[in-house]
Amino acid sequence: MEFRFTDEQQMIRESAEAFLREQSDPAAVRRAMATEQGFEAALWDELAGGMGWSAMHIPEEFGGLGLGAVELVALMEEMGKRLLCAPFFSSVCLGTTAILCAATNAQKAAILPDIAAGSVRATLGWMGEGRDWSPAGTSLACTRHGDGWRLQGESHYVVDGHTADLLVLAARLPGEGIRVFAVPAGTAGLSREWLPTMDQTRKLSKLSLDGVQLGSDALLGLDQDAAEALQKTLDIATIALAAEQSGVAQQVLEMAVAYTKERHQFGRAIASFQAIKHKAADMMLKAEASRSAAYYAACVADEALRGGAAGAELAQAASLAKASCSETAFFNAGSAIQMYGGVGFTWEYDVHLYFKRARASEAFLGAPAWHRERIAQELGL
Amino acid sequence: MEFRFTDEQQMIRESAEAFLREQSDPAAVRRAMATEQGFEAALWDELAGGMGWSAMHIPEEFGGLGLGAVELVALMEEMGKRLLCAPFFSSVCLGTTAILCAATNAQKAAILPDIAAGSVRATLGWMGEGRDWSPAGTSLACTRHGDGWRLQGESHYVVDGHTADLLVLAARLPGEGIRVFAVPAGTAGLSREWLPTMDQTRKLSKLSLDGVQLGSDALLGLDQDAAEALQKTLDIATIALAAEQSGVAQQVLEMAVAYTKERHQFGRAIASFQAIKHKAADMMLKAEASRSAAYYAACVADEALRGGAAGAELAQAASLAKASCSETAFFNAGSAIQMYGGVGFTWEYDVHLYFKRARASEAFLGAPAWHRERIAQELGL
Amino acid sequence: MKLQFSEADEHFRHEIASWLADNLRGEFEPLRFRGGPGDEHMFPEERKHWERRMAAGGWTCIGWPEEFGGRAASIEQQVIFHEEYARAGGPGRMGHIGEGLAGPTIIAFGTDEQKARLLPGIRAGTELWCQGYSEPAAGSDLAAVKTRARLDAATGRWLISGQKVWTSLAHESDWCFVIARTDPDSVGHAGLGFFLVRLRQPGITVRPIEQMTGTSEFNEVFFDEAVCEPGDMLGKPGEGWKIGMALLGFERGVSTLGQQMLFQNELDEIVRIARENGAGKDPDIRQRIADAWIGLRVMRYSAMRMLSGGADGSLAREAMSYKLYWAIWHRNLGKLAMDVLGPEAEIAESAPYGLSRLQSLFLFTRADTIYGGTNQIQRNIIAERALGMPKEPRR
Amino acid sequence: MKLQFSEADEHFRHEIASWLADNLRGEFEPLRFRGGPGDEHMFPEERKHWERRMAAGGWTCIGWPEEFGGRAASIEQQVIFHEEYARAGGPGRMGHIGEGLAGPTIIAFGTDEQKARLLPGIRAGTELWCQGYSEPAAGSDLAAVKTRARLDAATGRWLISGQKVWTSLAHESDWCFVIARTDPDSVGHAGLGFFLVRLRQPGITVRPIEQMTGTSEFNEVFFDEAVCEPGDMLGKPGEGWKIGMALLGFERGVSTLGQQMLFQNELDEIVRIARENGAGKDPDIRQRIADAWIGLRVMRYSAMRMLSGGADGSLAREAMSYKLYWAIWHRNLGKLAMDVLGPEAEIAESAPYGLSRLQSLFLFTRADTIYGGTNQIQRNIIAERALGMPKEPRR
Repeated sequence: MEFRFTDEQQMIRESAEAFLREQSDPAAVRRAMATEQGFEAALWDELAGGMGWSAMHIPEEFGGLGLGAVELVALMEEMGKRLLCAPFFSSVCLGTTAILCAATNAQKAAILPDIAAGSVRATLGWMGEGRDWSPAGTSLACTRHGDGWRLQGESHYVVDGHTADLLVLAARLPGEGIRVFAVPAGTAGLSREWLPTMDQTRKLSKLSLDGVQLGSDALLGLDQDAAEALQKTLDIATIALAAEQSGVAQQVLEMAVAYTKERHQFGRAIASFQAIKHKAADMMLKAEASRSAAYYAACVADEALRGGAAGAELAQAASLAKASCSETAFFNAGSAIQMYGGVGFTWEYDVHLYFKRARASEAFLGAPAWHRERIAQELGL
Repeated sequence: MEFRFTDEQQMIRESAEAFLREQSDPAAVRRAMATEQGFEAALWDELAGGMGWSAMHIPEEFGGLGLGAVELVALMEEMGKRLLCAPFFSSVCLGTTAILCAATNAQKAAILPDIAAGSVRATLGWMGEGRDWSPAGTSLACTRHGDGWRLQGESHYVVDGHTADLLVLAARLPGEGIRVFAVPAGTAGLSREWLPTMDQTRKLSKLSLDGVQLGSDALLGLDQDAAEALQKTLDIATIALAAEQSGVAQQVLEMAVAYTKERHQFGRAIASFQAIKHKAADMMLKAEASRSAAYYAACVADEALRGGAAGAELAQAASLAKASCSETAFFNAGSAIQMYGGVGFTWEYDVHLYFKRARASEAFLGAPAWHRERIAQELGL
Repeated sequence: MKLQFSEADEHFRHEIASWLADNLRGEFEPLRFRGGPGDEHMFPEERKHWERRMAAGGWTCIGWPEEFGGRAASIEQQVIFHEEYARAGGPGRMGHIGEGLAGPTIIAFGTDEQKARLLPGIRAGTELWCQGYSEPAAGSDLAAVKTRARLDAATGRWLISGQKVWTSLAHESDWCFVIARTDPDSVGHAGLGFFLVRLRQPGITVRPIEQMTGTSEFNEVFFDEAVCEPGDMLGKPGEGWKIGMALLGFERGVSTLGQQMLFQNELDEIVRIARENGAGKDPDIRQRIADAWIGLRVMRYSAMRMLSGGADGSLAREAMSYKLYWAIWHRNLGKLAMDVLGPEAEIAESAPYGLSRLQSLFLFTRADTIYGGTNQIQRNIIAERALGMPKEPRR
Repeated sequence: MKLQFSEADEHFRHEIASWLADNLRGEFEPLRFRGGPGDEHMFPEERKHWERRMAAGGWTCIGWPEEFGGRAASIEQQVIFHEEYARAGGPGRMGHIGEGLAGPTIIAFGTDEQKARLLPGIRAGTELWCQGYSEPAAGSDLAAVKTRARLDAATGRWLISGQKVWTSLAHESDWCFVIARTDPDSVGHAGLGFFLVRLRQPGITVRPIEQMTGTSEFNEVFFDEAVCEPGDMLGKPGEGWKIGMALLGFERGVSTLGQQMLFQNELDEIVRIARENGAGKDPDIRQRIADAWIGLRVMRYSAMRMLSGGADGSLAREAMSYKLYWAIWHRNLGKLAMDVLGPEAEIAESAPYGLSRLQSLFLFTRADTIYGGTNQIQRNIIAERALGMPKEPRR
């Protein structure tokens, strides 16, 4: 058991830190978040094609770097720190992972090289308007139609769905479980609507599918229930999102501590007051715990991707990481606003951007209480 | 609407404060709690017979003072402050209230004068080994037997059941709901066992009834379902207990504040550190809120006892008060230990007595989460 | 101690309820349930009209003494007024700073001339007020006021220079009360004056602050030799702190009841959504809704206990915890609203950044624990003034 | 980063598991799962025998270098040792202060003579140690030590006078390490020495402290010209603070893993009861059990991260929050245990005041947030040392 980054992982992490500090500074974030697209194409090209981040956990045989979830988590943590506006979470963590979990090798060979190169951006749609983030919340319906398939219905809360090139969509085949399809953006009958969101740094959309016709090759994997593959995808994406939140939690802590060291009231830097210091200490306590949770979960996700034994803990690990990191990111971002005082509440200061991202990510893929209940079930309660 | 004590109520409160400060000092509490009986007979005689506290909410026609729940709450709050060891809660709040809610006027006339005078101590038993503090948790079974009744089973967590003279017992009549009986302590077939408790300042017991034979007059009220009367009794007792907890919460706050003003570390009274001050502030915040909750609930209970309109809110008010006061008493007592530091953890200092009482009372008659769920149901959720 | 209102009070309830039913309609219909916290920037002109309609009906400043146009309404009646106003969905009051803060302060500390000149405009809903308390370098540290007031001996005018911040409705108001330093060498509580200043004058610039909601309820107000006319100072130089503290006391008085009724409307909406969208079946949500309901009831009865205390703006020991209590409660409510909405909580009403009412509530409640004294300052106040714990040593 | 253990480590796991299966039986059977926190007063003699049995098997001090009788076990092996020890229900170790604190400190700061003389007794389980840190007037303020040490020039002995408190197992121990002031005029961190003192001597009186549990795990230790023999001082006069801080670092090292395994046993018991008595169907209890499970996992991996840091007793920045984390977690677990037990939580095992294990757990966990530095002190340490926030101004 080794519970530290390898030298190579550490290098990936440090180069991400340097790149994002430069490329995803507050000005860049504010530029991108104000657009409907939500990201700057040049930045995506550089981090996907240039840095190779979109190839990270794609096996080498499919044009990827052959790395795993630990590297993904290291990147997401750094992205959280800088609130990167880019379709990394949607394309790499959701879309690519879905293909890795659901597709046949032939399909992977056909689809993944373009994704690895960053020239195709994917995403994943599955849930309806309900509150169930599990495969059971899948809302689209599919039916067999000649040789191929027909999809009908709506898919909600699809991250970057309005800009992705390839939509990986889960649909319910009545009586036979779930099927997962790869649907190109231009497919007839598919319409995509951007939905403005409270957190502007990550874009959501609604997809409407009105009698969408797909060939047999659009089905990812075999014609059998893909609920397990979808669940595995969601768990891995959940762990990646948790890691991002751990980055958010750490960053707002550092921002708030720096601010309170500068801000003077009552004749002292407010960082010298116990009320402020102890709040910062609690933030650090939670940030450290969340980082441990995310790293542990990353190891489990890695095993799950490679088919190792510890992968059996995937559901528990995902829920543990999400519950811990979500709560921490929200607590820390809210505490940071409090430590900033009045200015923390202004549009001008950046802390509200982190606060909004923290809230959005807390809800996405299931809030802490939802994940704790999932753990309670795993514990046989 | 007048939301302050009347002059008379204020007088009752102040005389209770003075009496208890004298008679229920830490030495008296420690003497009484070390015994199986749990109280000193002389003290009971004085506060019941002498001060008339056991007559408080008994109507004048039955030998009482004809006052109500507001006065009861004022007394209980003061008793909480001094951790009074006496069967007031069991006899007055539980036993007497049950008789007031369930018995016929003739029965009241027969039973209550002795209770009012303090010469008979009552209590109430209803629940079994489960976790349900409502009438649905009633464990004893009763059957009709000739002209009278036969009781069978066990009654758990009966406050002062091993020392009370008169046991008011709820029992389940299969298919016909609940019946409530007045069972004298010496009745054949009834055995009573004291159970040592973590909180030594209030005594619990288990009653075992093996074919207990009762005459028809032992049934309180008419031969019809008494679940509503029992529920009303429990709600009123819950409000009284909540008020007591509000007294506990206030007292530990004052004790801890006084201690931290004396205790010096790092060259200062520790009361000058924000960490300590802000904890005390949070304790006061909760103590004040709980007092408001208890007083509001007292007004509702008063109405309920007198049959007024606001009595319809009784269940909500009881749950509100219990959830608020229980949480506060436990939080404040726990915080007080923390503020005392190491000595707060010793047998010698009194704060642990409050802490244990806070925990015991938090659980008794339903913990905060149980009461919040009850409110959620009342809100139609 | 009793819960029922008297028959006379119930008659009063009928009176205000009927008046609202007759008047909060037609042109005023769109104002119902609008203009509350987080929504204060909406319909300002219409709400000014409404203020004057209220005045015409005799429903402004009802708690003021009759000699100043009030009804000398009892605490109970004021409670009833706020209950019915909120029940009817009465809009956020444009005149509440004048009615609740400036007016009572002028009544308590003003000269007869000031009372005669200034109170009628407040009572009539024609002169609106805002407050100039906080400063950029003195957020929660009120005694660190840097705004200066210099007496121009020739004209008898005070000339005010400096900057105030977090001033709501400044761009809609006619008057601002300002705490400024009359003695340039003074520090802390000493040497402050309390000034009544006309906003529409060359020496004053109002600049909206864009908040995290994308809207601008708050403002920065810049004073550059702004004129306070002779006779518009309240009290004497050096009494600014005393008057300001009393005013903060009024702030935590009866107006809290009106605020509670807004809270009740918010909670009701959240409960309604929880019933409709299934969130109400979630055990965690159930617990939190019940907890919010408990908290609001507690606030109501705490306010009632508080109001049975001093009427001079001084705070009872028990009242000191009220601001902290509601601020935390409201912040939790904002989060609860989001969690009840579930995934839908994230979706805004319109592009580019049009938030829903509950989204605004959620974001705005983050300010509740900051303005009017942060939670940290509130805890200091409670510990030091209510519990007598020692002040921190100053460096 | 990976979760699996190597094959060699799994072999090691088999070795210790087999040894425990073969030895923790017969006369030692009643010790299983006993003697942990809150239960430390139970079976002291039997646990001393067990300590010697452990030593005979080569299972004491496994993390020590081989030259001092250890196995130089890797971090992974120490993790495995603690896992298997707890899984088997190994009793609370009587020798843990010697093995985990005194020994490593002597190894780091002792002379060759001291190492040769003192380490074997610890390794053999024949000499037990306790710690003399806290004082009545210096609970969390370690630098406020008042115990004095005076050098008797004639004999070369140090004579120690003063009082220590919260010393666990003092009545069972042979040695105590004591921080005392060598320079009577010094204040704070300066002028302290670190002394190794035999407990069984006329100058020392041990008085048990009765705790809220009614039991007495902790003691007051009074020193009245107690003798520290020449050669039994560790380091030099003035180095006491440095050595003491390093020792506290060791305290938060590998031994935390053993503690976690005890926590795991406690949590498992609580989950078992929740499954059996229906509490596990309560949504609130379900949430809290899941939360406890999460917290314990997090602790495990935080400890692993922490242990990959310095081995010299110095703490990585990230490790500073560990004490605060487990203390809060454990306190919450104690409360959870009571709430899972439901009404039965209140009933003691026997009169007059024989508490159940979970009742003791509940009460004892209130001390977790106090001893070894209160939560408040821990937060100061985190803020100042890990986050670089300024110290409070001193008066």
